[in-house]
Amino acid sequence: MDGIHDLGGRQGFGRVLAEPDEPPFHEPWEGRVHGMSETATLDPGFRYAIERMDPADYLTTSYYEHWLTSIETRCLEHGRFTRAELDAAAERIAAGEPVPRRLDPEAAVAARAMLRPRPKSTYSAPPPVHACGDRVTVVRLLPSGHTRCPGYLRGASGVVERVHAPMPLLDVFESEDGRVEPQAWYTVAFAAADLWQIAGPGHTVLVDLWERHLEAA
Amino acid sequence: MDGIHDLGGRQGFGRVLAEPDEPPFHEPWEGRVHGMSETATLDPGFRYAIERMDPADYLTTSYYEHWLTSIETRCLEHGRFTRAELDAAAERIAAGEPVPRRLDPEAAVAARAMLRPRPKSTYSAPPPVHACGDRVTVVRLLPSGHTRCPGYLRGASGVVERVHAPMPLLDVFESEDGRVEPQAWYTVAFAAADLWQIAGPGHTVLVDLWERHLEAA
Amino acid sequence: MSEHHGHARIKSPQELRAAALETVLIEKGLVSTDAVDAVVDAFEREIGPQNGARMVARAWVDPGYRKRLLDDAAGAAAELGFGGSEGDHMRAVANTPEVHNVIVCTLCSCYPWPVLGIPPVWYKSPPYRARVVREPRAVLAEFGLEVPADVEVRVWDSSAELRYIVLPMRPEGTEDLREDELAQIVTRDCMIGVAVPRVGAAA
Amino acid sequence: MSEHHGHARIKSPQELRAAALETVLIEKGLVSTDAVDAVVDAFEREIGPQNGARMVARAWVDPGYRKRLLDDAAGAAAELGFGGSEGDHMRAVANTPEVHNVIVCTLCSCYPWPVLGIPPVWYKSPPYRARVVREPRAVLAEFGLEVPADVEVRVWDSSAELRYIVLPMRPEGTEDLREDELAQIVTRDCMIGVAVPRVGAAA
Repeated sequence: MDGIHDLGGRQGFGRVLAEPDEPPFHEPWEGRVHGMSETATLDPGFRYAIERMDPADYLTTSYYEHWLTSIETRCLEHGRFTRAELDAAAERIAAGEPVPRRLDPEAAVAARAMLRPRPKSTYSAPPPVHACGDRVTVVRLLPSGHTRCPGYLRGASGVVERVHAPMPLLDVFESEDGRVEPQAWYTVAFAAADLWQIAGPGHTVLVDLWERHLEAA
Repeated sequence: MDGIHDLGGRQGFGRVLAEPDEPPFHEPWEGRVHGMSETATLDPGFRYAIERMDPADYLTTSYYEHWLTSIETRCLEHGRFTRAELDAAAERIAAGEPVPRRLDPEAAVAARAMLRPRPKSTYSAPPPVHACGDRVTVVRLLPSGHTRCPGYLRGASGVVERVHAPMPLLDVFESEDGRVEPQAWYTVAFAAADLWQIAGPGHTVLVDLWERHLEAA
Repeated sequence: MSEHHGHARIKSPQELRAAALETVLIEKGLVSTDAVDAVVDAFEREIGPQNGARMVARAWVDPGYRKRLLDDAAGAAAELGFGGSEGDHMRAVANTPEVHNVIVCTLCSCYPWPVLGIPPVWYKSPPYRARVVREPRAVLAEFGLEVPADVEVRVWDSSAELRYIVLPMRPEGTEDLREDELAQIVTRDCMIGVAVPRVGAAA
Repeated sequence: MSEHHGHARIKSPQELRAAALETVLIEKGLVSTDAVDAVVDAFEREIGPQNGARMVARAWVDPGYRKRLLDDAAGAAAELGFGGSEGDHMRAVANTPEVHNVIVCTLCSCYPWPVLGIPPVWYKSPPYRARVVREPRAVLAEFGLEVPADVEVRVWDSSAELRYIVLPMRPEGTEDLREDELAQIVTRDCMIGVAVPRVGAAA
C-alpha cells in the first residue's frame, strides 16, 4: 500500500530530534495502550489499520496514537464494540468514572511469558528460488493492501545477502483476504546509488523481502 | 524529489469534498498572494520551494499558504529581504499599520497583458528520439531536486501518444543548478494495470514527460 | 492597539502573513499595488469557466472551430480573446461514446487558467490529486458521475507545460439551443471531466 | 463534574481515548487489567537497552559468545534470559573498521524489544525513518557521529520479522574493564548504530 507510513527515502523531513533520558512510556496511557495491544483479544491487521490512516493525521499524531487508532479501528470493523459504546465510555470517563478493573491472573502470567524466550515456529514451503549472491529485482506491482516491501525498492535491483527459512508472507496475512502462505525470504543488499539519483558511495541498504517481492534480475 | 507534493497514486486519502459556488479567492489575502506571485520580482523555483515544505505542514495548510511559503522562501534564500524584516512588517501590520501602496501603471498593464494571448516561445533542440506508438520506460533514478516526472511512473512502461516541440527541461531549471536545456517531450499513455496492482481495465493515465525521463522499452 | 488609517482588522494568521509579505515587497520595490490589483480583478471579473464554456459551445455548433480547438486549443482560445499565463500551451481532449476524459495535476495543481479560471479547492486538494489517477471511477462516482464499464477513462496528468481542458459531448435534447444557451450548460466540472453537461443545468 | 472514586483527572484527549478503550475492552471481557499491568511493568522495570548492553559486553570478552551472537542473536539473547515478542528472530550485525551498521524500520517502527526495550520517539519519527536509508551520513552527523568516507555504511531496514541489533566495536582503552563495566558504556544508541561506545560514557 502506498500509504503515508511508507516513509523510506521520502524527502522534506527535518532534523531527527532526540530527547535525552527518554522513559519507555511518556505518559501512563501509552503503557496502557501498549499493554492492551499486546494482550487484548484483537483481530489481525495491526499495521494495516495504521497504514490506512489519513496521511495528515498520521504525520501529526504520535506513535501510541497510531496504536490507539489500530486497536479501535480493528475492533470497530470486526464488531467487537460499536462507536457508540466507545463514545459512551469516553463520556463516563470524562465525567469522572474510573476505568473498571478485571483481573485474570492466568492472562497476566501469559502476558509476561510473551516477553520471555519461547520456541520458534517453523513452516514448510518449496525450496528457495534465489541463492546468496544472486542478483534480484523487486517487482513494481506491490500490493494495494498491506505489504512488507517498502515502495522505494519498487523495480530496483540488488544482491541476495542471506537466505532465510520460510515464514508466512505477511503481505497477504494482514490485508483483506487473510491468506497466509509460508515462503522463503531473503536479506537483499541494494547499493544506494541504484535506489536514488544522488547517493554517495559506501552506502548499502539491506532489506528483508519475501520471494513474492522478487524476480531474477 | 520524493516530496509530499508527489501525490499521484498515494493511498489513505478520503473523499474529495467539493464546495458549491466556490469563488476564485475565498479571502482577499488569497487574491493578493496570487497577484504577488504573478507580478512581483521573484527568483525562480516557485514549485521547488513548495515541494520542500515539511510534509505535515504541506498537508495541513491551504493552496495559497503554499504559495505564501514559496514567495517567502525564495525571497529569504536569495536575500531579497530578511526574516527580521518580514517579522517587523508583521508586527507593524498587527499593530494596525496599513499595507503601503506603490503604484506603477506600466506594471499593472503588463500584469493584465500576461493574462491575454501572447506569442509562444520556440526552442531548438536535437530531433526527438521517440516516435508516436513507441514503447518507452520511465527511468527509476529521478532527480532528488525538482522534477516533472511523478514518482508513480518510476520504472513503468507506456506508449508515446504524442510528440511535442522542444521545451526547456524544467527538472533542472527549477532545482539547484539552474541549467535549462530544451529537449523534446512526449505525452505517454500508461495502462493503469501497468502502474498499480489493483486497477480496472479501460483506465489509461496520460502524462507529459521529457526525453530525459524516458528510455526505449 | 488602534486601527488607524482605515485598515481592516486582520482576521487570520494567513492574512497577517500575506499583508506582511506585501508590505516588505512594496517597501523593497519588488511589487506594485496596482499590478496585484490587476491580477485579482482579472480573475474576479473576467477569467473563469465561462470562457471555456464559450469555446465548448462554439465547438458544438461550428465543426471548423471544433477542429481548430482539437488541433491547437491555445489558438482556438485566442480567437475568443483568451490566453496567457498557464494557457500558452493548451490541449482539448474530446469525450466520445468510447472515451471519458478527466484532468488532474498530481505534482502541483496546474490548470488552464485563461479558460477555466482559478481551480476549485478540491482540484488542488491531496485527495483528488492522489486518487483520481489511481481510482478515477471511484472519484467520479463521488461527483455523481458513473462511467460505464465499457467506456475507457483517460486521466490526463498535466506534469509539464501543457494544460488540458475536456471537450464534453453535446447532450441530446439541445438541438434547439443557441450557442449562448449551450454555453450555459457547460459547467466548470464538465471541462475538468468530473461531470457531463445536462440539459437544464446552469453553469 | 466530580472526580469521585479517586480517579486521576484526565489530562489529555489521548489519555481519555485510551481510558475509554480500556473501559470497553474490559467490559467486553477482551482484556484484563493485570495482563496490561504485566506488560507495562516488564518494560518499565526489566526490559530495556541494559539487556542488549549485557550481550554486547559478553561478546567483547567471550569469543564463543560473540560467535553465537552473530550466528543466532535470538539464541544468544535467550542464554541471558531475553526473548519474546519482537525478538523471536534477531540478527546482530557487527561493526568493523570497514563497516558501520545502523538499523531502521521505514514502514513501521520495528525494533528488538527484548534486548533494547521500547524504541525512542525519534526512532519512530518520520524524519528518522525517511532519511536514514537515503542520507545516513547526514543523519548520523546530527547525532554527532561522523563516519569516515572509506567506511561503508550499511542501513538495515527491518521490513519482515527479523529484528536487528548493532554489535559495536570495543573501544580502545577498555582493556582493564570488567564485563559489567563494559556494559555501562554500551548505550542504546550504540546498538541502533547512531553512536559508538566511548570510554567514560554512561549507558
